[in-house]
Amino acid sequence: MTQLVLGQALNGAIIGAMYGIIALGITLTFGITGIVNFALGEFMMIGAYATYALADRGGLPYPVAVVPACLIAAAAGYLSNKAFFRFTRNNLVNGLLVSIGLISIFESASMLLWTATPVEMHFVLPGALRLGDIGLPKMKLVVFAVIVAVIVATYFALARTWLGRASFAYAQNPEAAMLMGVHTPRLETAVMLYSTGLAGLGGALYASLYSLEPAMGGVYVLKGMEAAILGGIGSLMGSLWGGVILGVIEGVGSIFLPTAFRDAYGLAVLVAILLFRPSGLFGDE
Amino acid sequence: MITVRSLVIALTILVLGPLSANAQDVVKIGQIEAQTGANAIYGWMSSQGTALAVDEINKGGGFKVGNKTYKIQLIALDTRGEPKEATVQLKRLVEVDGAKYIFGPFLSNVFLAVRPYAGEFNGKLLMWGGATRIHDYVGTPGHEFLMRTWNWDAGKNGFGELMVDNLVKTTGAKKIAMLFQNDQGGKVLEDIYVPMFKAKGIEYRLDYFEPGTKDFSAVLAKIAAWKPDFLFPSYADSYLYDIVRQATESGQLTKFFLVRGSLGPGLKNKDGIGEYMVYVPKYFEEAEKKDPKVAKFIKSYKDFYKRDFPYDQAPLCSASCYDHVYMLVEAMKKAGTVDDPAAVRKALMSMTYDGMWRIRFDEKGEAVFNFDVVRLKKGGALEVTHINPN
Amino acid sequence: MALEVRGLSKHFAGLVAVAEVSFRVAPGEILGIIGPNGSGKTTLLSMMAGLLAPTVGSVLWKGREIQRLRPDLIAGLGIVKTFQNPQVFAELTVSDNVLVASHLALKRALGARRGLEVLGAAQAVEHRLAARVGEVLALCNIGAAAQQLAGNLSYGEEKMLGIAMALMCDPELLLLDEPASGLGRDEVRNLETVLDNVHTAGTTLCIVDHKIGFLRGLADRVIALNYGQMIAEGAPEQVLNDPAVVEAYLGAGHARA
Amino acid sequence: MTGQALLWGGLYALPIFVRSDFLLTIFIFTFIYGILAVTFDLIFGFTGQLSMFHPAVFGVSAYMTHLLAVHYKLPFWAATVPSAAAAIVLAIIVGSICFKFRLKTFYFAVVTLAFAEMIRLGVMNWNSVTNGTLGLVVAGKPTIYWPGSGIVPVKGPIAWYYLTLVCLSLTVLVCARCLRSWMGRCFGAIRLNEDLARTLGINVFRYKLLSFAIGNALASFAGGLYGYYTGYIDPGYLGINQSMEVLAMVLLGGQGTLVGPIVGSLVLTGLPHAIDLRAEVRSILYGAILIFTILVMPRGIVGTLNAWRSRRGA
Repeated sequence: MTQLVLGQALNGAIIGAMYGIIALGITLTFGITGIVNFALGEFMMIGAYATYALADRGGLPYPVAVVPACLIAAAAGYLSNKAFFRFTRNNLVNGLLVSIGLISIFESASMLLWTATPVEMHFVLPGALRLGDIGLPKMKLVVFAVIVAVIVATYFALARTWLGRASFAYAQNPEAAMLMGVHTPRLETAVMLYSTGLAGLGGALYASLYSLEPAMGGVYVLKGMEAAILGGIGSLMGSLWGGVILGVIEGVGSIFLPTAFRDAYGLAVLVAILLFRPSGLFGDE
Repeated sequence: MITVRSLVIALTILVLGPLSANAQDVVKIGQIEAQTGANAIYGWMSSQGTALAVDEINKGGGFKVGNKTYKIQLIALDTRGEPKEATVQLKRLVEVDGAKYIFGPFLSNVFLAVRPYAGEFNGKLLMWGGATRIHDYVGTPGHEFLMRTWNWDAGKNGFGELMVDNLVKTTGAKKIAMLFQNDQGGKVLEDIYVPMFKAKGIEYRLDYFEPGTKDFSAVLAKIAAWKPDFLFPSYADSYLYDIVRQATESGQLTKFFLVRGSLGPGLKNKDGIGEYMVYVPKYFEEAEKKDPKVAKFIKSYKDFYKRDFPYDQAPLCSASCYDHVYMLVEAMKKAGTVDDPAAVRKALMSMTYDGMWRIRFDEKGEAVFNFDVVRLKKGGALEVTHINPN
Repeated sequence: MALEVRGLSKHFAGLVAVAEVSFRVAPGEILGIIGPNGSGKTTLLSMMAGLLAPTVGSVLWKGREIQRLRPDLIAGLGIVKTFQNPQVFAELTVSDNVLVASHLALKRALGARRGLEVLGAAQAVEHRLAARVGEVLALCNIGAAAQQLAGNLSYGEEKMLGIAMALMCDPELLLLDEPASGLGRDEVRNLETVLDNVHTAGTTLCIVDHKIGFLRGLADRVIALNYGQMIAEGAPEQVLNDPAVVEAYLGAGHARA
Repeated sequence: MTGQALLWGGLYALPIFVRSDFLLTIFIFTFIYGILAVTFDLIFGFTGQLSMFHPAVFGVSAYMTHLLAVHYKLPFWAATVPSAAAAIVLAIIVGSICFKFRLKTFYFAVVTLAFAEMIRLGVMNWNSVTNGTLGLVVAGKPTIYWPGSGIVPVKGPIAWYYLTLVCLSLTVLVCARCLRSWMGRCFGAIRLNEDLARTLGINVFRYKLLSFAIGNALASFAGGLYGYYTGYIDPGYLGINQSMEVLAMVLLGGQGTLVGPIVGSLVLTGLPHAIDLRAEVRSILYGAILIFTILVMPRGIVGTLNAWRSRRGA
């Protein structure tokens, strides 16, 4: 039993990291530019299909295919920012509506390209690592490592670099930041590129674990949103922790309780935490 | 370009009242399927099969009934899987376009929402649906407009009993773990198979998962701890691939039993699986070589859609709808009318169509046709059994 | 005895904003509270209005402890505060702003019978309130701007509107946070006359200001704060000449030199 | 104002010219979703609370109305009352939790969404009562008193058209009355400046809760009507996408207005049936229209019209 629970705790943490990378994107875009990009799941979908196309159809080795896939997602993000999102700054709900529109556009576009029938990439790194009764697929461990590395790197980069300081200055007070000489539109673009690129990476990693379908983005953006809120909007490490907590609770929860309620376990904990820390675990009051 | 065509037509008929659709020499077939959205797989494929058949027939100059040659006009609408959309669309098809033959729906929630309206046109309408829940209504009084185009696990013509017998006889399975998505399909499978397992004294457990789940490791681990002989997973490909992969990857569960679903996941993980027993309406990879009709179908599919042929679960929808269009045409010829669905239905009930499948309808109006049972062994060794209930 | 403050203190993460302040406000008087910036005047006022919970000490209103009550309840008891940097409902017209402030008046007038008002009954009361709005605007002489959007007002007008809204709650004790700051000379003179009228109409005033000049003519009594402590109390002139006060202010003066 | 009179007059007169079941059905759905949109706007557009709880109330009341009618042999209208009561109870529980803990914007939205999801999962798995994912078939019809013919069931598009239109009108009427009263003033004050509202003696918690309760109570009728009109209820009623659809209606039509949500509802219900293209292209176009409308008219159709009119007036 302990083995079962331990195994699912680990596994949940890995799945949670996937939520975390989306959460990071949400936190960055909202925390820094005040834009709600609820369509991040679609950029994840783009990254996933791009990886599939390049690695499976194009015959590139998977690690090589990931990079252009992220770039493609980021490019899509850049365009949608230029075309739509930048007009929804600090207008949470209009951002939400634009996202709804984008979701419908991207989903249908990928249906035109890839059809509704799911596709599955060749197995990049098959087999599992066995520790006693616990079996963890090797690829999952790789995915986990990559995501944690990326999020931690982002954390330090934003804490140390000019861009980082600029972004937080911007988040605090855009006008002042403008005076300080932070070129805000450029910053906005940078954040948008990065967050959608991250989503693309999330998708690329996703593609190595699960089968793909055009509607895949929906679930993850919700989980990402929950994770971001749980960790506290604006907190980078918070997004990782939020995701991991969510994943672990879902995993362990469905060991002891019916699987049909899996999503409810995460939500219940989310609510409970928000009541005691209204701005998330790591969010500042 | 937003054409307000439908609205305009509607406005015109307001004055005249619904047109009696003696549309010159065109037979209108309406279709309500989810072509986009989360549950689009079935609807999308079936609408492809229909479109393909209609295109072939029209290119071939249409078909003759009596001394008149008819072409088919297919009006395929996308319900997005939303009952609300579908209700409006069906009304449009019947009232504005005057279609008397409706293909679809494949989704039970959509069917249940459009049923009352369609019922108002009982005898003046023929609805070819695949939805599981049509089974509860087809052949009952007031539902003579229904034809169930899909085969059924339960009942004397069904394949469920046969599959389970087969399983028990050949493998001596005693413990079966079911893992279904929590939706109509899953619930219906429970209603059918739980009693069967009980009757056969098979020990079973049943877990449901939220539609949209991609990672099953938790529930699979839970199931593995129960040590079943076979895992009986949910059928939609979007889950099947992940379930089979994750179950075999961790080496916990390697024997699978599927009554709906496709061979693809098994083949993909052929080195991981112990055994993979699946019901398939047709094992296309094999049939393509043996049956010219199938070969022709696959070829024209590729030409028409400029796309590889998806050999997986999907073809069964497209192929069967493809056959159904031809079958409908045959029935019209036999009945000698295109305007009287009741007569056409009578003709259908008394005929057997010999297409890619041998299809006939039982007394209730449910399709009965031949299917294959495929057993896949570790390493990819295949054993196909052809079964023909006709 | 209208209001009594007993040993009121407020600590923010180690920093002491207000320390052991005690004083009383007699009915009908005008009490001034002075002190250099950061001496804790605003904090003190916020605690009196229930916007901040004191760390220790109590505020009594007619002998009843109110320091733990919600601000809206305190307002209901007749203690209303205005904000230093004016707060208005920018998207509403000036008169609508004041009408919103009629909430308490309506509550007092109708009580539970407000339910009927939804059904269009009790129109009379509504009309009376509308009339009252006119009076208040006139009193604060911003009647001219009645139909403007509050967002388009000048800083001075916004402050006046803030006072008008406070008056609409017809308070017994009106707490004014630096009403004169940022106003032009005529605006200040105008403010003085308005406050004078309000006072003669029977409202007790408690006015915070950092420069004594404005209060000299107005206040009956003045309290001086520095670093959160009360350093002097008495008639304006007396407090003004109090060495401690002079030091507090001139300290800043030396720094400038 | 005249515009409004025209709109309502037009709606009530429409069936005189339009007999098409197809077109009337679009309007019937418009009205039912209109009720949802208007009540959502009361909470969101007027009180400033981005609630994602509407689907829960919509679904629960649909189930309750039907189940009560069946098990206790109640007529439709009698069954809607306890459903509304249940909606109020739910609203008060969820609302007081959220408002007590001062949850705002994003956080409020996510927590209400969380509650809605949990309720959905509950309904979905409570098989003995809700029949789970298989859903319930609703055979009954609402009845009305018709002079001459007495109590008659509501059948046929025209009857349903007027039934739903009247329900929508009543909803709008109730909302308008509340908003024109002191309640409306409090809601506005809370939306615009909570702290100021507090110092003016407004009990922010109470009025947020009031708005939330009224909105959800009225929304519950939409659930009952929808279930009876489509004749089928399933857990999909409680899906998140319902929230999104209603939100889209309100934003598109114009938040903070009572007519806007109805316009939005009409546009989003009618639009998909006005585009005759192949499925994928159609929903691409649909998305594009959503985006561009909101970018061109950030305050929604009606909001922009009003602004334009007042600018011309001034």
